[in-house]
Amino acid sequence: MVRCPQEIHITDIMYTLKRKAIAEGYYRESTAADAPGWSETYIDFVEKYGRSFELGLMTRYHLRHHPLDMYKMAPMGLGMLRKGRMDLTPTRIKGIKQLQAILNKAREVGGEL
Amino acid sequence: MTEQFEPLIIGFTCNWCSYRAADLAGTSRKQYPPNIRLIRLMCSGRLSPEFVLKALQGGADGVMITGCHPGECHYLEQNFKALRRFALLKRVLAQMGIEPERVRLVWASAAEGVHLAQEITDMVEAVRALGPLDWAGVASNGSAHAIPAAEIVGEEVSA
Amino acid sequence: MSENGKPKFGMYWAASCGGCEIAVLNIGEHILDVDAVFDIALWPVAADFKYEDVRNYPDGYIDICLFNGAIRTSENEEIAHLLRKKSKVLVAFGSCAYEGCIPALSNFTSKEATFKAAYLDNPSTDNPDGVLPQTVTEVPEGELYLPEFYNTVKALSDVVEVDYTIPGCPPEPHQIWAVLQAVVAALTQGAELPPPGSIIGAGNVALCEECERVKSEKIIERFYRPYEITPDPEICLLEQGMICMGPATRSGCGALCPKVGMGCRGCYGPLEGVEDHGARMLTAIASVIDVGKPGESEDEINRKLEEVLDTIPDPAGTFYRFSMARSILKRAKVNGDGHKGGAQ
Amino acid sequence: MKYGYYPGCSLERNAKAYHQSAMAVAPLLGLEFVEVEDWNCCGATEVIAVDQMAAYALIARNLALAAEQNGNGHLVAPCSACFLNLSKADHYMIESPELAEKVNTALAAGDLHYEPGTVKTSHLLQVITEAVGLEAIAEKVTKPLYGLRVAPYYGCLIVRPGFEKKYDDYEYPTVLDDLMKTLGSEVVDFPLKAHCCGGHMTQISEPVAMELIRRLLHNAAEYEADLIVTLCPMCQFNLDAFQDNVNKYFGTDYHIPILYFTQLMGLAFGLSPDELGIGTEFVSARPALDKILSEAPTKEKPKRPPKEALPMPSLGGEG
Amino acid sequence: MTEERIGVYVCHCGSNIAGVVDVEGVAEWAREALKDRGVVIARDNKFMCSTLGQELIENDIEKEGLTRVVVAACSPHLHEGTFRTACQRAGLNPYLCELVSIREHVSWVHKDKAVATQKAKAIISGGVERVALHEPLEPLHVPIHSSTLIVGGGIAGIQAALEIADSGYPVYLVEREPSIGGHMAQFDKTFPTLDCAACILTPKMATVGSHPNINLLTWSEVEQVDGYVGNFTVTIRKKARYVNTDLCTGCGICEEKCPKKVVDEVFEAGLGYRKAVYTPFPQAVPKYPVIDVDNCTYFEKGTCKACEKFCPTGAIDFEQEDEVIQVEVGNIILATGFDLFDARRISQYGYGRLANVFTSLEFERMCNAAGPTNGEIVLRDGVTKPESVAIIHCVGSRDKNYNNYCSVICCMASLKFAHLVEERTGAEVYNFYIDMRTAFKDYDEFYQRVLEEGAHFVRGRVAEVTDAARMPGEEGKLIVQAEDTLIGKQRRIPVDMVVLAAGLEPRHDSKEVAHKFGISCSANGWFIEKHPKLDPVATMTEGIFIAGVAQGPKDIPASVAQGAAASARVLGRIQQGEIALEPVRASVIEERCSGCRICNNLCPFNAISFDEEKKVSVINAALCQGCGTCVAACPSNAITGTQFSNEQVLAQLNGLLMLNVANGHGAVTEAERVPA
Repeated sequence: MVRCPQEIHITDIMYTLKRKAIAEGYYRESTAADAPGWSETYIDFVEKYGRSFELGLMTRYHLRHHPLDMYKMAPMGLGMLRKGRMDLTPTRIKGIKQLQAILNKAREVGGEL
Repeated sequence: MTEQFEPLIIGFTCNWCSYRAADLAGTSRKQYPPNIRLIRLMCSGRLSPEFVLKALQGGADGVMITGCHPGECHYLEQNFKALRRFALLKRVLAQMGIEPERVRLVWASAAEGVHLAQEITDMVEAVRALGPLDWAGVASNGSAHAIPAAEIVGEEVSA
Repeated sequence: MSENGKPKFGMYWAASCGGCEIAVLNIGEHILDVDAVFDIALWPVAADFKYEDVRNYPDGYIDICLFNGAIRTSENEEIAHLLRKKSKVLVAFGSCAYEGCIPALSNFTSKEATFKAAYLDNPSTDNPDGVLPQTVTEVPEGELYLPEFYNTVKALSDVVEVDYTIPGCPPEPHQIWAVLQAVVAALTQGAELPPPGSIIGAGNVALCEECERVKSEKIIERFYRPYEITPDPEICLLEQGMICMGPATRSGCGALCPKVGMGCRGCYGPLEGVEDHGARMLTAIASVIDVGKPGESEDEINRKLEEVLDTIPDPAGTFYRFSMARSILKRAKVNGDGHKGGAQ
Repeated sequence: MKYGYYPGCSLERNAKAYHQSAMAVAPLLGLEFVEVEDWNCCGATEVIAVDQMAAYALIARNLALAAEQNGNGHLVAPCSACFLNLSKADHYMIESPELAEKVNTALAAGDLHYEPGTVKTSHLLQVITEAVGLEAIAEKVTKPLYGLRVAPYYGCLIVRPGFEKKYDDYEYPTVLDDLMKTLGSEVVDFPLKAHCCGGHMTQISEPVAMELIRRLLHNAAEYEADLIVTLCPMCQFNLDAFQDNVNKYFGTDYHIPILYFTQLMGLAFGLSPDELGIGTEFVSARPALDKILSEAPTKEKPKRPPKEALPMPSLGGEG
Repeated sequence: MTEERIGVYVCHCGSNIAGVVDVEGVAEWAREALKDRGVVIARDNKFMCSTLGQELIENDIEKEGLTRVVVAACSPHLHEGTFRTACQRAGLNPYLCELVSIREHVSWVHKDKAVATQKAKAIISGGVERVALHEPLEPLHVPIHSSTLIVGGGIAGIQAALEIADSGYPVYLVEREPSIGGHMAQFDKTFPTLDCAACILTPKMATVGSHPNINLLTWSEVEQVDGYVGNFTVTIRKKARYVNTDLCTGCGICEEKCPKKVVDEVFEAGLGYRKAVYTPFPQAVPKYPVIDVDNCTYFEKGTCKACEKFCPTGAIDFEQEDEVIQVEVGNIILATGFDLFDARRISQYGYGRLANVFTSLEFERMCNAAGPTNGEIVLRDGVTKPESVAIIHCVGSRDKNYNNYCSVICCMASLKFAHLVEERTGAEVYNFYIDMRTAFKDYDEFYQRVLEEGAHFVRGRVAEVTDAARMPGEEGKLIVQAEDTLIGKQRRIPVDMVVLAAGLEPRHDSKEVAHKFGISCSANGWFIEKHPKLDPVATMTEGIFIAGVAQGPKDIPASVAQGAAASARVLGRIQQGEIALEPVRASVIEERCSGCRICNNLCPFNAISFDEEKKVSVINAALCQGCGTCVAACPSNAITGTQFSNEQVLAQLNGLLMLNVANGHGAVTEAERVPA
């Protein structure tokens, strides 16, 4: 929420700081040191399929970052499958190549604004 | 060596802000080209478009209209009227084939002597670059000092 | 006066559409009185005269000459001088002679461009060899001459001294008749004519005075072209955003256009002491645009202002529709290939 | 009214109930939603956290597609994250031509182009409350949710202001409250209505997420809400799927079902729970829904305050 | 070609001008080259402004019969007056003298002597052309009506009224509410001295009420203002009180008997109740009550009339109607005060939703011994004393989302609150501030004092006030969340009561009021003074002055000072008896006006009106300030302006164009000399 009397968009500044922290590697000292890991895993899936994929996301992220916590997530995962709230296979969009091209170009253009 | 062209600019100032800005430029010895000659009005709102047309037709190469900054008008809001007229006059002048650089609107508070001097300097240079207007020549023969059609703003309207 | 004692009447048609001639005929049966009172000394549209005849008249032979049309060619100018010499009273008759009118709108462009439009680009023109008017043309029989086409259209008063001016495009018949009666009275009963140089057959205040629409304070948010709205029949058109030149234009026509929901075009020309009809209307209209209040940012104001002004296409052509030849600048500064300044 | 429809990843699966109920309710309100062909993920809160330009390009592809596919340029997103991303990207592209140019350079690599400002993204709630309007909705109510105490939960994304989509009152929104009242339910004050549900923190830092979720459940419980109504898949997921974890984590015992406002609308319109995906929530809504009364509860009129009490400020502004 | 005999005087100004401009050369040139433009004499002099210089002009006027004078020297803003008076001494109308600047605009800004000299010549030739067309003008003398209208019965208006009335001149004091006193009457104590507001205010109010020179019009509003400085006609609506003030003794029985109790949103700031027939507070001036028709049972249902039954003097009059009166005044002082920022707008502070969040004005009433709680500081339940109180500063001030400006009084008011809480409840007090602003006499000392009393100060803008408990100790409390920027930590402070130091806003209708009186408002809505430093109580409209918060946020001392200042200005005017107005004015040439009404809306001073009879526009010379905007706008040249007529301006233009700087050598060719 914006409560800044100078109308500064705090959330955007937070994102900017986060990007910088990741870029500079400061995040390691943070309590949310895993944030980048999560973000990157997430982005990988988006880049690969064009859409996010909870099952893959959670399993891969947890295997990589906290294998020991897997058991915590397991029951929920099962629950989600049971309630039909999770897919076993990701859906890939038709224009995935196009999307990848766009993202690559974007990285090439790059830069903060 | 050919002598460089010295444009003649007529400046209209309001009594309260821009004329005093010119005074201030003087008291602070801020140099600017001598090509401008000022006429004092009470307010930029007094400026009739005829003054501008007459100046251009009578031999001036450019006209600078000056007044208090919007919202600071000595007469509360009359410079807004000057602003409105200027906006419309600009369009008409464009259709008359007069380059926009030749007629300018400049706000200058009584404290902005330096700013005004700078504006004058810029304008003199801009008009110098354009060359003489020589309206007498234009009126006697429309093709004098031809400028490319592209530079003349103005839209085609079907009747 | 001539042998039969009748005063001599002349009427000439220079650069104009001919509407003025029709307007004279529109005085109706009075035309017979005109015929009764006057001897026609020159009236190309009504009777066959040759310039030669006129040249042979003694100076001042024509008692009153109505000159309609602007000075567009060397012929127009030549005849203007001739008629000046041959007429006691020379009247600039109608907007063209008075201030250039529609022909003078071509002062927004150049002779070359006008030729191009008329003789080359015009879709209905068949001119495979791209022939343009020449002042001199060699033919086996010898040389043919055409008058020179000027780059700038001038008003009659730019080339000769004018005694009276009857404004209007065209002048209203009842005004014409009133003037003719006055002249007749002067010629027959020796009545006073108005001081030379004055504008006759028109009022001395702006059109609004004879316009019946209700006028109140003016605050205009945007402008509309006639096809965009159906104006309220009671209220001032300008207040409804329709451009009406009435406030800056001489009365005399009876506010015909506003009466039928069309803004005044300004054909009766500016008021006394006004040097530039267009500039007057420009400043008046701009002054009442509802943009710019203390507190608003200048960018904001300029943005809004441009939006509003975009609703006035071709401002110059609108404000100078009739008066270009008598305006301060008289013409646009254009290059040879004649960019059109926006006027039609 | 016809709208381009951007479901977003969640609504495909995890929040299927949201999608299902939205689709069930829409026609009753004369709304037609046409899914944007081959849309991609909006990047949620993640892509922007790593690469700004990629994030905007990712979003812009959807805008470009939407602009291409549906004429009127109206796009509706049921997910708050998608809604924010889509409208935010568009806004910043309008604001900064430089950004717009860069983004379009990227899009060009996929033969796409997006003219900033051509697509107007609205949240599903906006479309329903503004475009349709409460009166029209009231007419459709056949089974009012009498006696059901609802805590309206907006989450922190939909209200995020800073540009023209400034949503209702971004500090203390009330549209959802009004909508719920229109459905006949009783709306409890819910001070945390616009606070964060923890988002992806559930994955990144459990303690943080658990606490954020606990606060919300606690606050709802304090005000004796039968259920929490949401408008964002992420909020629903965190409060619902993690409620069990929270109870374990803090040794609490919350059983507060979390439903989508579209599900409650469906019920009030007389649709069956199954048509609305009710039952796919972890914390079953049945017990809460069983409380719904057949006719309006007789309101015991508020007992007049003791005479020494000072009057509350009148609502509605001055002047 | 003119018949005028013009004298040209070129000043050396020591070497200030002569150092760059060939002064003798210029004079010489003017004598020769401008002969056919009417110049009969051209002289140069070391110092034209010296007595000698002035005598030079005077002699020539007398001996050579000059009819016009052009002085080429410094800026008109320096010596125009000097030379005009010189001409006047010699019997020449001062407006026939033109001063053109060849110092500020030539010798001080250019170095090239030839070009500077050339420009000086051009400027002089412009002056000559112009002055030839000048007309003799007489200043406009208008009499000043000796009575004054004061709008607003707050402390500023009261002060102004008393100052003027005590000097023996009549005053009409118009107040919208049933009683004068304004916001100050609502306060308990005043900072920093803590003397009780009522004790210092009510005596002044009483004096106003009984002053022979003050005509007090409460429950009244100004409807219309016509006329101009010295001669305003003001139309005032006296709203029906439904109480015959000739019979009413102010005994208060009606109020006592009235069965209808309503929340008093105005005087009690919504914290207390009043009856449907009421006087806002015991010491109200005048003492007469008013009946609030929106809440009176009789006006709602047609029965009751309890007040009428019990009134011992039969003063209740349900048939009474609004009365519209007109008064003639010479000057007007606007002291219309402020509205309090509506704290509901900042929803995260919970005002209106969370019972124990109060506004500063509510709190003032609470502290006031005559207020709803008899001065007890209690929670909304009316009994519980708070053990902890948070005071939030800058509520709605210094915030781009609401008002960007500082409301000036809140810091000190908050300190006052802190002290009062401390003193009366011993509760813990937390002040949340952005910056402490305690300028002015004894203010910062007061701050120190409150610090010593143990009030806490947290530097940080409050994010939210909530009743959503999160941690132990928060249950049942209001939690104030803010970042303490001095320790760089988020803090959650549970308190029983929150006071919002709401900012000051212009009256909701200040823009309409400004328009009614023909003055201007800032974008926010504060009235704009003639000069922010050197003329803070006058406005651009002659005869209209402003005082108090209406001009911008300020505290009581400043408001009183402005009230006094405004009245001093008015008294000065009145004692002059008449005022001379610059004759630079526009006027309509009736026979040329077509009544198109283009000009009607262009004058911010309402000088232009429309004569429905003659169907022409009319300019009131006394209201006209001479800007000339209407002159430039008139589509049929029916408006002319003295001293700046088209002819005069174009003549000057013509003169300036006669010489072209193109050849920078100062040489004047024959061609150039010929007028364009």
